[in-house]
Amino acid sequence: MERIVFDAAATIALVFAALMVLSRNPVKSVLALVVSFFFLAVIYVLLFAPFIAAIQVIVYAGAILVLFLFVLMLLNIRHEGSGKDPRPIQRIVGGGAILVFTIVLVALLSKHGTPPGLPPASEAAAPHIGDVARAVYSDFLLPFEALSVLLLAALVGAFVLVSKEHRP
Amino acid sequence: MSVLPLWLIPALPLAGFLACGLFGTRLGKRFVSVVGVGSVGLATVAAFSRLVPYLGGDHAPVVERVSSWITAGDFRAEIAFRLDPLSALMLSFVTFVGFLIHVYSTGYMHHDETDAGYARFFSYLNLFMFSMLTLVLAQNFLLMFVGWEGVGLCSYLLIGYYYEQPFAPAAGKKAFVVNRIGDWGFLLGMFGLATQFGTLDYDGVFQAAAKDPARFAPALTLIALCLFLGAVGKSAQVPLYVWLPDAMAGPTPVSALIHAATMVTAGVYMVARCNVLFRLSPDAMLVVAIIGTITAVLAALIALAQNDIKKVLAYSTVSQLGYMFLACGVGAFVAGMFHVMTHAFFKACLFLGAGSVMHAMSGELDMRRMGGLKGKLPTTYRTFLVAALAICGIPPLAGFFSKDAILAGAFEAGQPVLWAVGLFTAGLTAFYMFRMVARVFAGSFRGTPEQEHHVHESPPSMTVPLVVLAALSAVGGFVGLPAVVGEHGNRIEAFLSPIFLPLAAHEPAGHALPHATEWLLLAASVAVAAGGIGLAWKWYAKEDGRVPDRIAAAFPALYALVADKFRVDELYGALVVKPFAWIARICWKVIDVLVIDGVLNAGAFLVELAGDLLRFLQTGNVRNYALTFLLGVVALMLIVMGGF
Amino acid sequence: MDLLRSHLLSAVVFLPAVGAVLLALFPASAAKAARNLALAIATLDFLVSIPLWTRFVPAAGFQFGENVPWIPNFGISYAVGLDGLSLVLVMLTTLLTPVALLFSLSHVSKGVRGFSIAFLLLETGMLGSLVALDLALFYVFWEVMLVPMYFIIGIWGGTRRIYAAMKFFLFTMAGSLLMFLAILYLAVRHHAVTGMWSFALEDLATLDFASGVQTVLFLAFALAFAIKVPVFPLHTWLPDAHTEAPTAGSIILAGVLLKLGVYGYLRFGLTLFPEAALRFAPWVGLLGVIGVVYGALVAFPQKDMKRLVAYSSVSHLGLVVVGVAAFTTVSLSGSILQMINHGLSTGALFLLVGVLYERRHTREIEAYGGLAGIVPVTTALFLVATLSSIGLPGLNGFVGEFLILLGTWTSAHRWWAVLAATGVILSAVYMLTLVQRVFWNPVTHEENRSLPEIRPSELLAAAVLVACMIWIGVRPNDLLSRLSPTVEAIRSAVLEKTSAENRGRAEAAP
Amino acid sequence: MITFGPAELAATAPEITLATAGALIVLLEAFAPRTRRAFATLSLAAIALSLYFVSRAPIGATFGGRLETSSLTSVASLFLAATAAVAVLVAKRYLERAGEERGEFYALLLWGHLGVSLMVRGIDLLVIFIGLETLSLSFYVLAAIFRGVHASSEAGLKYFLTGAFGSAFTVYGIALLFGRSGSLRISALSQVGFGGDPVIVFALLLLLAGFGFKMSLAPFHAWAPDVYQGMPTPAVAYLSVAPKGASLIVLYRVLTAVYQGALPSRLQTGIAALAILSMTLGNVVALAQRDIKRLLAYSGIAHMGYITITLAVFGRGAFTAALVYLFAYLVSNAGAFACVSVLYRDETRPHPVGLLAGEGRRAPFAAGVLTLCFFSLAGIPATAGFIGKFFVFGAAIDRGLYGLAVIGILNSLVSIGYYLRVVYVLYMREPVEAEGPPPLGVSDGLALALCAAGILLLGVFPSGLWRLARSAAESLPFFGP
Amino acid sequence: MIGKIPLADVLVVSAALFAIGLAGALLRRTAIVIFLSIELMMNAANLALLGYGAALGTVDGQIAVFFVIAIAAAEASVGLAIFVALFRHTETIDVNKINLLKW
Repeated sequence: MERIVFDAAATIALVFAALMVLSRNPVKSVLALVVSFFFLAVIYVLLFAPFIAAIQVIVYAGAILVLFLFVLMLLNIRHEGSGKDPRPIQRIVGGGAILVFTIVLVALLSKHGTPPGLPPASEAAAPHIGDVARAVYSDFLLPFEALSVLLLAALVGAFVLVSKEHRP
Repeated sequence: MSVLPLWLIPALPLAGFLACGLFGTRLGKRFVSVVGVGSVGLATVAAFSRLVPYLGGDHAPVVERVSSWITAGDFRAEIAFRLDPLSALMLSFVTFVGFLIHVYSTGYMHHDETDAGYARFFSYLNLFMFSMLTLVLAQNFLLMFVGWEGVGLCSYLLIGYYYEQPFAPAAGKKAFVVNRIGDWGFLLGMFGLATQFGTLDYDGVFQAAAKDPARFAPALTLIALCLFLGAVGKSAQVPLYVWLPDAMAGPTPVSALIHAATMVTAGVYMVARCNVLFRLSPDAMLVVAIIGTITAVLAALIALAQNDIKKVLAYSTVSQLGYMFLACGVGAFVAGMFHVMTHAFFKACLFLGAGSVMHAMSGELDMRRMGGLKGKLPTTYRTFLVAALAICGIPPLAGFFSKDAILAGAFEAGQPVLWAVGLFTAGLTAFYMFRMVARVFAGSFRGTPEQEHHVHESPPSMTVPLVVLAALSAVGGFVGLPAVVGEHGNRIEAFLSPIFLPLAAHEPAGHALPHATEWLLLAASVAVAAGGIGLAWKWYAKEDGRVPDRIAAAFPALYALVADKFRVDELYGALVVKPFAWIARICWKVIDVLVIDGVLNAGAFLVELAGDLLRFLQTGNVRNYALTFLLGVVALMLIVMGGF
Repeated sequence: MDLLRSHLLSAVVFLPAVGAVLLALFPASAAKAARNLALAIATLDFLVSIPLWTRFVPAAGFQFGENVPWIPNFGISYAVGLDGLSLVLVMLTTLLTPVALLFSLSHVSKGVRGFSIAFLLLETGMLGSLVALDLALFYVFWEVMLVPMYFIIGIWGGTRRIYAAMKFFLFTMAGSLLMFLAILYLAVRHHAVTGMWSFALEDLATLDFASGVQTVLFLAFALAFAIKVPVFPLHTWLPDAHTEAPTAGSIILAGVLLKLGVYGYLRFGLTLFPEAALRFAPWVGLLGVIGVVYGALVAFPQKDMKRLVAYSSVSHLGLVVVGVAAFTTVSLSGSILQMINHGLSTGALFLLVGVLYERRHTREIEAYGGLAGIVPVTTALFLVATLSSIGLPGLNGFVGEFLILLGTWTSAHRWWAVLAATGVILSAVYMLTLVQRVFWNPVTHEENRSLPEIRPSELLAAAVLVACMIWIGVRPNDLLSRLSPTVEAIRSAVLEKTSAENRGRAEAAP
Repeated sequence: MITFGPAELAATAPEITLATAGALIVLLEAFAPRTRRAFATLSLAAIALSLYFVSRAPIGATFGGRLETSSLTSVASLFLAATAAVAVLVAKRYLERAGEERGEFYALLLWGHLGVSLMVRGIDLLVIFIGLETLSLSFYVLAAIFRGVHASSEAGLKYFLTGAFGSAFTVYGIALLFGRSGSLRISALSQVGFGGDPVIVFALLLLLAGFGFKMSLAPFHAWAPDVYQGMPTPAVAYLSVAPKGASLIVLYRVLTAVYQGALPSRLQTGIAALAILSMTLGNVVALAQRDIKRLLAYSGIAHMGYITITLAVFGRGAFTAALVYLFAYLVSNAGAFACVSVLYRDETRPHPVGLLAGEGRRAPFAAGVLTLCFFSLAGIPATAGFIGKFFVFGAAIDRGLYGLAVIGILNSLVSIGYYLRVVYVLYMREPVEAEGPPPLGVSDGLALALCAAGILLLGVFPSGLWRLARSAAESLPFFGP
Repeated sequence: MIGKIPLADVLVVSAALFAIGLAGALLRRTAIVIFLSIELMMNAANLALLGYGAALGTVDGQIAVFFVIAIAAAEASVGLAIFVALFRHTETIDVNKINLLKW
């Protein structure tokens, strides 16, 4: 069952990810990505991370991508410029490089990705949401505090860039 | 009373040079005359104050060291002066003739020169005297070379004295450069000597060579030839004689002093000084003799067709220098030095006479516009005539004895061909000299009326030296009477004999010629000289040059060739000067600019070009930036992961 | 007093730099004062350097030495000292700098302060490289010199000054960068062998290398020095730099900077890599001979006075290189002496060309002619400098030339002397042609008739040089006696360390 | 259980200072805009105070092995603080002239500085990543902060897109390292066999790319010229120095954790290839640049090539050399940007080199310092840059990497070409602009004087710096010398 | 194995997502879509982190993902602000047309 769900969710996530890339309409891209992220959340659940799955849906798919949509609408960007790419070389070389990179990456991860001698993990042994919460405030206190500065910087930065009036 | 040191003799003219050169312009002609002539006069006095006791003494060489000069590694050279018979001989006439010519110059240069020019002239002359005396008195080759190059420098400066003329500076440069070719040989010769003998000191070199000829002889041919190349340059021998005729661009006293009496004989002096080395190498001797002979006849031939009074004298000088080398080459060093001395007298006299003529003729040099000056310039004419007879070898004038000694020496040495050519040259000499005498003094005046109006005898400052020199030309030969005339008449040979001691192993004792042969030789040379004089007088004085003109017209090409000095200058131009300039331009424009700088600039350009092209990789498009990033990752991956 | 005595050398080296700092604090407007101050400092430096000359003991080994740790972790120290070789060059430098500044007194108008600062820094750089006995220290001074010279050429130079300055800088830098790596390699080797870091010459000289390594290192050093000398075919920066530099710059460039190449070769190239140096000596000598002839040939057709003199430097330095490559006591002494001679004669020539240039603002030979009657004093001085340059006996040039050629003749490479001696002829050809076309011949340009005569300050500058020419020509032993222990020491040190085979080559002649 | 105790407070006091100062400035900007004139001083004070706290922080790891205080971090903090100080000093007048004097600039600079500080102090990949992102986000905004200027916005976009792209690689690399080591701590990487594990090596490559991006190491450099050109110059002064040094230190940390002794030869080859490419491309393309900020960007790319030589050499000596080089690069490069900031009148327009013509006489001090900086960048002796090259090439030769040294030295020859060209324009051309550069403010003068003094002092007396760098290098677990 | 799912499969999916994101980042022209693709790459990393975290039985993976998502959100806000700011100048966010700064 888990296996089937995983395969299905993975397939859908990949397909919609591909759609996101292939779609000429940015709005459709965003929507495709929403779908992809949603099914990623499904996989996260299978990986014993329901909290992250929730965040993925609420924050990522729900908030961030909506923000994207909002900006797309705001700027009224409907369609990626038609007409041919003036520099096809980007596609050719880029495609080749991606291909090589992907082949190596996939081969590497499928063959050597798993650490040797790892015992099978079960949900029972997996950390709970409580563990996550505790870790964030203790073990990961420093990153957590640092993150606050990061968010503050992003907030102030975004504000600086788009605040309408320029004070004298 | 202690004697005056030898170094004082060159030092006096040096002081004169400094005084005239530094202050002469400001202090005026009178100062310059006094200092310029006075310093040489004092030098002459100093020289004779040493010479007179020396002549009376045992003729042992005197060496006076002044100080060390160059010390590097094993090499040592000193500033040291030497008085021995050879240098004494040179010293006597160099100072004396030099003094006379200085005196003459005060008259010759007085009118046409500014204070600056006058001072310059006398400072150069004094510098010349310094250099020449250094050359003569030096105790080693290196110091001799100082004088050697010094006289070259003065020659350069004095030839180019009229620097604003178009021709004189070029002539001066030519003289210097050609001399330098010879000096190159001299330098190499010195290196050879220093390597072979470990010293450049005369005594060290000559004594070692004489003591152990077998050891040094093999190397000596090359060394001797190198040194001889120096002599060839300085003494204007074939093939380096071309500068001397051009050198006549200088003032006439200069021609007399430097380019006739003293400097040009330095080569002969040097060969005589090195007689030990030359005598150890028969091959070198032969080369010297042949070069001398060729020069003698070639220059005499050219002199036949010249119309410039100084050019005739110049070629005559070259020719006579050839005689001297002939003498040296056949081993008759005494005869050679004897001729150096007599030549100094009569040739100086001839040049000064020519100067006097020019002075009278407002600088005219072309014999075709002279004539009939016999009456107008009586003193000049008489002295000129005496000197001309002397050079032709008419007994009992000086040239007779010295030239005869040379021809006899050649014959004696078993070189009848050289003797014959020498004799022929004697005839030519007589012919061109009297051609000149006839053209200048006989006949009627052919110049412009103004010139004719202007003609006047020179002042005493000029005529007195002429008379003195003429007198010396007349009697100077009696120091070297040939053996047939008097058993002990050849005092010069006796005097110089310590210099030319026979080398034990190498030279068979000189076998004197039978008296009969000697008389015959004497008669032959006198006859040839008289014939030459007679023919010249007939053709030019009596017939006003119609016969020669006809001959010239009959063989126009030949005549033109001779008149053009066999076109040797043109030949050198085509063979040396032009290719040199051409190669120089190639080196500059092709190798330097095109090849070396071209390669470097091309390298720099390529780097710049690479930059100019590569900058367009920076397209401004972020997608391309992401692509280069990915390409970097992939490349890294391929490089690094290949092993895993 | 004792302190001063023990730090005399440092005082000489750094006095100009201190002066430069003083000048930098000067208001830019006080041009005249700045100029005089610079001249005063340079002159003072010369006076301070005189005790070096008088108190120098003609013996092997370094004198007036100082050694203070600088970067102790890497064994780099401020180690300086003076032997005969550096002594004469130091004196030349301290003499030529005030002379050059004296000349520029009346001729540099814009940026006088900057000019003076650059000049004084340059002097410190030159002096420093001449006395440094630590390779890192040497390299620092060696490179530091380039900067002020770049500005001197680039700011105060002629019309093509930018190209020339750039070429000068890049060319010299190209050589020295590889030397820099070689120096690092030496230190690393020393560390690997002994466990101690050191850049001191005496320490590094004890290292032994495989022949291939030694070859590479030697070539790296030799390239740097060859460019500086410059040796054919690396000389093409020189005509441009000399020609475009202001007169004072040309004087220093020709007078001192070029010598540093030969100096470096003698001091470092030979000491560090004796084996390779001797192995390559035939090639070095060959290039020297080519330089003699080639420089003279190219000098001949030049139309620009300074360019002609510049190429004559190529020729003269070629001769110096021949002497060094021949490696006999006599030729080495001659080479060192000839460096001084060249500094004096070519310095004087550039100075006098500068005198003409400042009056007519052209260096074209064509623009002159017949000056002898108009400016006789200049003419006389130029003539003396020319004669010194072409090696007239009695003046300095001859002594050096003669010793080099004689020493070369006695070495295994006799034919070098034969060929190099042709320089005697060729130098007469091009220099006398120059003299003829500038000073003799009819006056062809009317504006030359009113050419002013040399000024007192210029005359003084030139007279100092001429006096030195005569002095060395007559009494070369004053220098040679101070040089000879050093020459012997260099030679014996090299021969001691080389194999018998090489030694045989060097000592081939009796 | 990790709590926030006095040790943690002492350890994070430097960062807390910076964060607080930034927040304070933003608040003041919002509620008391009159205090603007004091922002620069305030920022300087915060930087200084933070540095003071660094010096007081107890040595050792805190936060459960996520934050380190060691001689390395102290030296690095000194390096970063000096850069930040120069940037702040020149920012004051620059922003005034541009009419953009606003607190956010300083705040973002301080927060970015905080991020870099976390990068060097973090011994946990997550902390490092957060530091990196803090830096990035701050500087994305700083790049685009001149909203009215097209180039600035475009620089912001380019920096943002490429930066996010690079971050994705970094985070993927972190994920793989985490997966194999089971921990985000760098120390967990020191496990037997990791050196040969292909996934670890692959992850290291991704980090190399990601941090190489921050170092503007070719071929991850492409953003730098465009971003430098559009970004306000004082921010560039910081961006072109501090993050590069921090990234290098991070790379050293990670690589030493995996390979204590020496790099495997293939990895060494790869890094050497990056070094060579970066040096060559940077120098050659710099020759063709006409805008001084782009020129300096390419020069920076080239310098990162030189410094990457030490990474290829690897080892304590090499790391010491790298740290020395960083300081040399700091005084010369930040100094150069400071001079550029002072010498151009119009901040919002491009900065062609040609506009500097004749400034050698009109602005002798600034031009002189710029010249000094350029000579230092070119590696002329008696300047800091020479000392840097001395140690870097020395390290390469010490390990027998002669080829790298030779290529490096040839490259520095090429670099002289463009450095001298600027000097030529400064001193040997007649001015093209009617007006000279703006008058030099006190803060500008101070910044320039500090850089000049640094260049000369480090150039002449490098021993102290070397000892400092050496002690810092002791902090990393290298084997061998 | 994570439950019944092999870790390798998770990693392959992650790699594939990364590759797709890469493709989008390189081949698309609209800045926003490029950024979307980069977000996808981040998610690929997240998936790997979670997979490893689950396989290793540690909480660190989840926490890392938590931070990455937060960072992504911050990036998005800044990024979109920059897009908007630039759009005011160029009226486009097609990166092919945003090349004022080049060469």
